[in-house]
Amino acid sequence: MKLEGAGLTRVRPFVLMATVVIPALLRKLTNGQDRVTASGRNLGQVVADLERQFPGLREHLVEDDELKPSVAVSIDGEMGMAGVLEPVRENSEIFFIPAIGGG
Amino acid sequence: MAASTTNGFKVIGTRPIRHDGVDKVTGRAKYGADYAFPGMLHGKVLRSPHAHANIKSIKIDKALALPGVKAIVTADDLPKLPDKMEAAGEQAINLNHLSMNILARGKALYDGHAIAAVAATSSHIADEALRLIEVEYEPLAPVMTVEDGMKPGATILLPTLRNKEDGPDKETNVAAHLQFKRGDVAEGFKQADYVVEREFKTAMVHQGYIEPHNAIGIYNADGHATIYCSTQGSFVVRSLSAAVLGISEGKIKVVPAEIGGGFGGKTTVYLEPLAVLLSQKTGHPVKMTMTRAEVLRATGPTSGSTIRCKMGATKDGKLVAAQCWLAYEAGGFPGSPVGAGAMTILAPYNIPNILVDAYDVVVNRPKTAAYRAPGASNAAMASETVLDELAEKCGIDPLDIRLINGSHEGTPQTVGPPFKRIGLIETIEAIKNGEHYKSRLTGPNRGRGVASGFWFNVGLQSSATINIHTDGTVSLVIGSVDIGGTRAAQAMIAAEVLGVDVNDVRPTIADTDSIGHTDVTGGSRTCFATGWAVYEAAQDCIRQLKERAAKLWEKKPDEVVFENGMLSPAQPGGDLKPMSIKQIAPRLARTGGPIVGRATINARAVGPAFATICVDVEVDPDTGKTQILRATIAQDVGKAIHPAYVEGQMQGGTAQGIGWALNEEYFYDDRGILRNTGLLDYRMPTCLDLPPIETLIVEVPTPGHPLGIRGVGEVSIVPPPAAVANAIYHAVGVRMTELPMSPSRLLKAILKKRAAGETQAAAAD
Amino acid sequence: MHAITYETPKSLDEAVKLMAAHGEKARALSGGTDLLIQLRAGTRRPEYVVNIKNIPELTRISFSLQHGLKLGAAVPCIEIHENGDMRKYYPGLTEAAHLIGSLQIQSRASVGGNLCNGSPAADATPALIALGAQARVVGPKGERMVPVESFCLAPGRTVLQPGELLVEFHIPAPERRASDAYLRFIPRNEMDIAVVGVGAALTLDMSDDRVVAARIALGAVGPTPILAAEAAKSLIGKPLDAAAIDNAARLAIAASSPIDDMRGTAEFRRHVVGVLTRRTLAKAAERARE
Amino acid sequence: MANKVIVETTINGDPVELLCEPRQSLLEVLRDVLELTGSKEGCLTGDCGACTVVIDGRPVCSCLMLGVEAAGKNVSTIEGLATGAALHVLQRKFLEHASLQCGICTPGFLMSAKALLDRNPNPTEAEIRYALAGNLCRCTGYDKIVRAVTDAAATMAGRSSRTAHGGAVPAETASGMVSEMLAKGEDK
Repeated sequence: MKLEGAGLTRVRPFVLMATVVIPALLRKLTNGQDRVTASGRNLGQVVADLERQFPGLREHLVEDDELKPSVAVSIDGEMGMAGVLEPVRENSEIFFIPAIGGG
Repeated sequence: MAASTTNGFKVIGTRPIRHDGVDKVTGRAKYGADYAFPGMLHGKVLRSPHAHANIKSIKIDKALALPGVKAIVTADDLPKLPDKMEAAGEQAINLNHLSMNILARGKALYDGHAIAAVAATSSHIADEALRLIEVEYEPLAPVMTVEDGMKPGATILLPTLRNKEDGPDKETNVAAHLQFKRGDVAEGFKQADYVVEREFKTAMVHQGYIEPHNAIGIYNADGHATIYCSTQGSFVVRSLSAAVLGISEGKIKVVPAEIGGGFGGKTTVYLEPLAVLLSQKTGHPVKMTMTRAEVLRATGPTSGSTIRCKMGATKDGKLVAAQCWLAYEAGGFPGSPVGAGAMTILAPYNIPNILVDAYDVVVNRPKTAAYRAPGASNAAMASETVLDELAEKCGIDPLDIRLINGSHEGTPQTVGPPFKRIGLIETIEAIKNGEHYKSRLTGPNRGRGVASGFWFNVGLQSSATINIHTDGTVSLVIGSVDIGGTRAAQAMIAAEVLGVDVNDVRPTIADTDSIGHTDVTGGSRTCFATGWAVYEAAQDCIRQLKERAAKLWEKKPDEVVFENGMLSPAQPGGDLKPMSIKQIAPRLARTGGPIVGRATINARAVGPAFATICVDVEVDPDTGKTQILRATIAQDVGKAIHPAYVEGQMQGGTAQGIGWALNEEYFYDDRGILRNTGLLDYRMPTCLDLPPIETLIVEVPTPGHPLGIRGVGEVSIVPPPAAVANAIYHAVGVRMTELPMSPSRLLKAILKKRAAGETQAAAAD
Repeated sequence: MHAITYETPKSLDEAVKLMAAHGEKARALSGGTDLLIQLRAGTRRPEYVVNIKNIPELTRISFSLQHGLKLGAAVPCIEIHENGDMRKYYPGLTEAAHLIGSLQIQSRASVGGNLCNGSPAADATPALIALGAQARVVGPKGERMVPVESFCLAPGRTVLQPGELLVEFHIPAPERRASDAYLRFIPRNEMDIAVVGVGAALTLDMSDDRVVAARIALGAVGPTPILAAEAAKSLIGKPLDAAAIDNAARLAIAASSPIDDMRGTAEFRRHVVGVLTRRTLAKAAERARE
Repeated sequence: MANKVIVETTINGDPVELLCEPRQSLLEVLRDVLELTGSKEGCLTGDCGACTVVIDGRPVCSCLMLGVEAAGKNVSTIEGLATGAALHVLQRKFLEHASLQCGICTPGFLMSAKALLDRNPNPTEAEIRYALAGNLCRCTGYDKIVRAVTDAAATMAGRSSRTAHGGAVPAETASGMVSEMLAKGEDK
């Protein structure tokens, strides 16, 4: 599945800047930074921008143009349900967290 | 005993008789094993007698020759699936591992691992056929603990397993390492006046639902299949069975039977694909049911674990740093709930500096499955007893130290995002102000313990349909199986919104062809998410009802209002009389046809749950046996729809937590063979082992949910083991760090303490 | 389960003939609460299952103060508990029978079945041994009396030869100032198998508190139920004070040979043998003094 | 092949003649031969009580009895507990007190409770708990089950119920019950 509209393959310039909190074990890819900024109108675009800044990060988050099944995302305190299409606002705070099931 | 008001609800907050009640007290309700079909065969599974072995050969000729045996299948009859994580339904799952768990391929990874399945004309013949299947095994050394699995040079279970840190060349039993970090723990501990560090071990335990797994597969010559089974999620059975069998999902219909308990254990598949496969081979419906021994040996219990927990506090009880290390047994395939353990272990508290490391380790035990707040009880056993010890060192009441540090709105979670409005503090206060905690506990060898617990809860997808009948009653169709009275709660939500009597709502749980996708009854999501869909579906009915009334009254829909179950013109006056649903229902045909309200959601805004429990125990110091004298649990439920069933969830989780605390455990011998394969020696609490469990319902509504509902199903199991451990300490002065705190273990600790005391006394002389 | 043939003899004679005819292929069915589980698990695979619950000698309780007790091997445990003489004169045996499983189990399970199953943890067996019960066994070669302490040979194995049937227990009439008790330790409050069981019977001197006769038996702490003869002997002629009881408890521990298993460690069991011996002796003494 | 035998028995008051294999348990005969699936299979070892039926007035695990042993006996199952369309008081009280969640153990509990109340119409809470100890429930923690049986006994005896639904048990009731249990259950 190609997600042209999601901007995974085309990166256009954005002014919107979101804060992304990097999972502890991936901070080696961001020079130890735990919070970085990235641009994008949705999660897919933000990940593409992260990959541009920190090569190698994308493969930990996205696979086959979709958020990895084992990864969940929280944007501004709400669990994202739309995967790479999850909208991102200016100054959004994005957390990548392990997916949780329940009993 | 609700802490807040009912907010003017008419139905919500009342205690009507459940709609499926009569069926369930008369024996009429049909659970999976109660179905039978003409020509039906019976299937049985041959299981590995070894914990770890290569399968050299499987010979089935003798078994096939037994009169009455119709088919035998092995892993060769299943397609090979990709060895990577994929989304199947709502789950992230490695389908190759799932398939290999259903029938071992080349290697048996635990005692009880399925090797082959037989279909025969009776279950007795199928059983006899199992004895005739000849399997040649090459036994391998079993790896039974996380320590054994993690040590250098450990025997490897899965030759293709790799983890990110060790890279693509290194064979390993460690499937994953997770880390959560905030601040600087080294600096944090420097600020601490008191530091407590302990290592804990918790035993593998089973959900213990009373109904064994069951499935009936009916494969049609046209390529369509129907599965009847008792499951927590009919859609997950459909997607996983389709994947394992290599059939398109749409060709399988799953009919959810009534379900006799699950607690997370019935959120995956074991027998379902086999029943379809055997049906495909024989052309007959095939029924499969597990024995209790099969349930214990080969379905998913929850992980045993090793946890190290270090916490530091200043003299005034303020937590300044915490470091935790968790390793959980995944079973024969990756996927323990260690991630959840890591994210819950410190969640109730605001601690500036934290470092949590978590490891998922494969061992020669059954592949674990979800169990009520998976991973959280193990974790809370560690953190909540360490906190009790810190409270003692600080000289602060154990509830007060929780109030001082308790998470509230805005506190960052372990994973980072801040909590929205939550009710932990309210649960602690409910216990503190309750009669139980205020009462004096007297008598020798008696002690009181408290603990708190956290669980995320989940949202996910649900669908609901409401049909308005011509007599004004309604049928409510949902896809969430009813495992503990949720039908009644869903019907109450529909009745509340529509302003009809709850008995005029008839709830039905539909098969996968008859309702939109609905995720599992699990994760405490059913009242929250499906209830939300029901609320929206009822709103959809109201929109349509307003249109019909407008048509009858020759007005615009926005000139009609719906209040208290009555449709009336927005502008009073004239001779238009308000109409109830009962009154308008017969006129639907002439105003455009039937009304079907519908809604689907993928719920966000999940409200996390917290609970605090107070337990009194009496210990027999001569035998190490603990009796629970009294237990009171306070839980934030957001909004109690049917308080009786909310109390039931709180009591049930507490009871399971007490069982986990005192006696339940998987007992493997040196060869990795499970010794306690029955309910005689897998000791779940009986009615004589528990006091009446008292409940304090706390209602802090979940922001964003139209009714303020918070999931209630899981969190009650989180704090009991720690609370019992704390109570035991206050009774006899020993800190227990191993679950279960069985008489053997507790007596040993008591005698050790006594001996140490005598030595000290002798030294003092 | 494999296929079986079911027989229901109406008399002891008929039963003995059936058992003799089928020898090792036959297994007597009393309450069935152990046998059915073993048949399903395939650990016993008899071709013939002989229901012995329609035979008068096996299903009656006859008691007199002169002749003592004859307890049919197939009497369900619940009937023992409901019998006033049993509760009054053999309270230890009665409470042992009332501890076997749930009420559902007690409605079926029998003391004879409990013994013939050969489990070292059988609750009724230490109580029987303490009372000096003899088992009446009838077989193709006639009949014999076997002291209950000699009945079990190993876990799951007894002295019963192919074709033999346990008919009833003969238990001496109770003396004055005598009584018995049985206590067991289990992790839960119901439904468990004994981790340790201790039965004791005591006769006290008519004028003072000295022990005239004593028997102590242990369950679940060896391959078979154990008669702790030394422990009992140590009490004879002594007043039943704390020192005597402690000494007997120590000797009872010495008589035990427990193993580690899922129900408890050997170390734990040895300790609990001492605890329960003390408690059981105290309880039996209290009853004897009444 | 096994030889089937004819068994004449009485089930829920009606004489029944049935054909079964000697190896079939009474539970199998009820469920598979007579299609009375209200008695449930939970363990097949007599440990869970889900298959409890009442035979000649006594509770029995139907999984631990051969079907052929039912010859000449009077067997009552959950299907016979209600009278026509009228529920038994126990059934009604189980519903009123929300005593079931998943409901799989419910038929067994009802039959054990029926056997208890038939013999002891005024049981104490400890007696109720003892009589129900052979029935496992994993959902409820037993509290609401015990309340329902207590209330049913009171209702049948024409007394008002001692416990209302919901709310906490008064402390003295709770601790009193526990002391009674401890006294009775010492070392059991």
